[in-house]
Amino acid sequence: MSHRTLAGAGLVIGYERTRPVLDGATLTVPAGRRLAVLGANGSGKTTLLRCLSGALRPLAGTVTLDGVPLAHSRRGLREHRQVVQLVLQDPDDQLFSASVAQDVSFGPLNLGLPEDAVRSRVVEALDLLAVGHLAGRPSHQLSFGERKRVAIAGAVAMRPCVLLLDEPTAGLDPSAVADTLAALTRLQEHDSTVVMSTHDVDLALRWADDVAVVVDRTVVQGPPEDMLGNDALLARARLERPWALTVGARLRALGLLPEGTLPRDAAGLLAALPDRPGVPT
Amino acid sequence: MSHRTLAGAGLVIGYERTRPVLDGATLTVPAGRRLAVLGANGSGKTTLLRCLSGALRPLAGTVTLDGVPLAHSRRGLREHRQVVQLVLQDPDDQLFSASVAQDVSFGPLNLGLPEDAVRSRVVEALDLLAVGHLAGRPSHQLSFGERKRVAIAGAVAMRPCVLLLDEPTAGLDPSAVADTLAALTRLQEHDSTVVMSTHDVDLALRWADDVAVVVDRTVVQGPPEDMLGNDALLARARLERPWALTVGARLRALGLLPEGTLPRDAAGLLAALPDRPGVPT
Amino acid sequence: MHIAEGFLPPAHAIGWTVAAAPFVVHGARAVVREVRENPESTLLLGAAGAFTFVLSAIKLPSITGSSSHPTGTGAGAILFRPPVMALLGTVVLLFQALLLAHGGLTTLGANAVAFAVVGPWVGYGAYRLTRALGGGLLPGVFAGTAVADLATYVTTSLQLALAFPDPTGGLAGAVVKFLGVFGVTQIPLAIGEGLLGVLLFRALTVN
Amino acid sequence: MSGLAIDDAAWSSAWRWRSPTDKLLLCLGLVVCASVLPAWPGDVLVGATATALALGPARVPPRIFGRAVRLPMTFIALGTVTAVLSIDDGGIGWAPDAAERAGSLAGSALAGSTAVLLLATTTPISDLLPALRRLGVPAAVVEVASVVYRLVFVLLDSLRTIREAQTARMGYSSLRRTYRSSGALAAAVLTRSWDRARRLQEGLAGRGMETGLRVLPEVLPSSWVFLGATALGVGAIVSVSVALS
Repeated sequence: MSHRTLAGAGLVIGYERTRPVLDGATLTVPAGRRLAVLGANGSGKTTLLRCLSGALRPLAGTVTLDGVPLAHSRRGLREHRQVVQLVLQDPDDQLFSASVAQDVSFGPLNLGLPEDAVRSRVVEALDLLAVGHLAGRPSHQLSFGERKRVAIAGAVAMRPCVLLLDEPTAGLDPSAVADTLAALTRLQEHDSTVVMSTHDVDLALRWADDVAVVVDRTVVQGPPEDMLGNDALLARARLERPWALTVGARLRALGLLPEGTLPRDAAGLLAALPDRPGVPT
Repeated sequence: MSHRTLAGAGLVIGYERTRPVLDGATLTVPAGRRLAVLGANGSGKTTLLRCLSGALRPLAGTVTLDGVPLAHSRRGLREHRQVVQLVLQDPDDQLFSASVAQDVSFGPLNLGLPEDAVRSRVVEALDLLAVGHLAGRPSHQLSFGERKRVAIAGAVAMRPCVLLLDEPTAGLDPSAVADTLAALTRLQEHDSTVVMSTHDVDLALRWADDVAVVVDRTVVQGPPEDMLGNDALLARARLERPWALTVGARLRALGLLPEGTLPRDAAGLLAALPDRPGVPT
Repeated sequence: MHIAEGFLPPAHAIGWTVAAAPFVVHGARAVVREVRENPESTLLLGAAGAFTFVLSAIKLPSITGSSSHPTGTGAGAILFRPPVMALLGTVVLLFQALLLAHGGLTTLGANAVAFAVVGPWVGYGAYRLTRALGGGLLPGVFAGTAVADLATYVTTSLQLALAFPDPTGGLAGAVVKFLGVFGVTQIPLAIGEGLLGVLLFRALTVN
Repeated sequence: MSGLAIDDAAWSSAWRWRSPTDKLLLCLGLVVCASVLPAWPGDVLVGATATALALGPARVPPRIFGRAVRLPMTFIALGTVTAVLSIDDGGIGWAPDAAERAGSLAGSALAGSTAVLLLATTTPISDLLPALRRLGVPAAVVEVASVVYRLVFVLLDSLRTIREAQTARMGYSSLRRTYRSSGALAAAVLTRSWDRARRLQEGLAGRGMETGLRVLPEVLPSSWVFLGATALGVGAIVSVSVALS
């Protein structure tokens, strides 16, 4: 695995009979950086990720990998899938084998790897997601959060250079969110570029290096502070401004926060605030 | 409809062959007030709500309505369901008819109401949830958020005095969350007492009059600020402290917030902070 | 393949409807009785019908290069028993006619005989026979699903032959023709459906 | 959730609010004409009428209607050709009146299919099921059918998603893998369907399900104008056909 640059240019993606879901969407997934794809439900986030993964063929525009356009031929798609993997939101629609280990082995087996290699891939993927202890369990006995992580492991076992995750934290409680984010960090250190879609603006601000907002059938991309501090953009996208930017801006106006980037979460804010009253930094 | 007091005392609830999910849980849903049931995934929130709704019979303990214990007989359950309704997390677990209007008519018909009354209940329930325009649409064309609100309408059409909602905002984007909360407020004004389970501590702080935390197989109930400011309790429950309380406490220590209740969300915090530097209130 | 709307002469359409009726009514009685005893079986039976419908949306390639959809009649008969399949199969055929433009309303009776009566019963018979002869579950499932698929299409061929006897070869000639086009070509696809049945049941028994 | 094209058309058709009984009578009238009347001009008139009504007043999108009409075409073509081939000692040849028989066979099948499609693209199944109840089909059967209709879409959604996930992980990259994946897919969908039924049962128990799944259909009153026009139209098709043939 190595970080590679996935991009889409001028993507027009539509389902039949309706006007396109996306109409001229352009975005770049910078190699090795964390990209959050933000958008309201129904904005086309999932459609965009499915197109980038090769599952949907755009009506116009191209998907490129390190600048090379994706060919929607049998062979082109096979090569693309070895590099880019998508994990959909509902884990139940991805776990289709009896046991966890069997499910995770599905991809590597289809790659034609020898048994030993498949076994080590399964162990590696489950360990990266910190769910190695679940290997022998039937998937229907797992909790929702566990199933979500096993579904991610199924894609990780393909050793993708780019991993696209649709709403990986939706429905998870705070500790499961923390576990998932920690797993994503390990994946990144393992040379997978990680993209996640979400409608949680606070999470995006905290986690992402870059933010792509899906709005009005297109995509606007930029640094988290610019995108998530742009009230006009957020209103069009039916999203909210993260509380940290709202509160941070006021505290800076009160002279309590230093110039530069605003803190991205509660811990950052506490660290940046003065300890004692009356001593603005 | 009128507000009525639902309560559970010493509830032991278990599935066979495992140790109880809840062991001695006691809580009161005060008539007319908003109760948030908080807990991590798998803590037993859903089990608790199912028991309060009559769907699960506790191994020990009693569920009472205005002090009268629930009888788990056919007749007792039928009477209970006319007063207490539960909306499950996954709307597809409740929508059995492809037609939205037909689905919502199911409950009122089971109450034995005449056709005209059923029709007016359907219209009323869909309007309360602001989904009247979906009456003629098939459920399989609706978005997740729309299906969630139609599922709530199906319970609301029973005109319950107490409405229990399992994770009504899970998986919804900010604007859909706002719509759902607005609908819950309308229900409350219509004399339904509303209980929601969630693991979103920020939401619970913002919305609830009372908080019940499901932790270590039991329930701890109290005012939101006390429950959500109790770090030891939150850690045991695998929850986080809401950012508003964390940040608010520091700002009060800095002399920027007045004594009394801390603000519960970003808007409240901005309103409570001074406008200009150097003028602590 | 289902016989399309309007393809059969009126007398045949009516005849096959009359022939299917006792089986479908028998199935309906069984369903009514089941639902009266266990109201929740409405949902289980509905799920079974929906599964049968969706199963036919799976595309199976054949070694000959063509591809087809499983009939689901054998798997349904083994899972839900032939009498219930007579009713569920007919409901599914009605839905296929209205949702997918496969089959038709006047040909519903003829298609029900092939897909909801003969296929399930013959397939179920092959399944029970294989089990009785000492075959295990999976050989039984293979025999049941493959034979059900084949029996369904043999029935369709016979129905068409009866409707359109050959001007020179008579009924026998027509049987040969229609079996050649709708039956023999089905053999690899029947084997395919048998394999799918085995994989389906194997996955279920592991679970 | 993505649906099925014909069903989508039915829900958004301009005839959605017409009485399902009216539409059923119209469709059956046309279907009977198609199977009884000669190909020329009976079947042509039936096909033209059904198509004109669907694309005109019912406002069914032409693309959907056109594609739906093409669906039974493979069977009609294959069946017709087989029917008019003749086998004798000399081998395979065309039957004496092949062209005429082929025309009549394909004509009535196409006309009939178009007439059924007029019903299918204007009437959601959940409107038709109450009509079945009025025709004497037992309530339990109609309720099972209504659950089938709802769950078909839930399961189709699962089927599509699971298949996409399998495809992404190279599940269909060879014949053997295709079979293996299809078997796992079928098993997964079957497990989902049982699970769905169990969970729905729980969800509905809370709404007072005791004996059945009774629902209140929308009021879609019959129109005398529509029924009159149906009788006139079908009568006209019959008279013209009898006069011309």
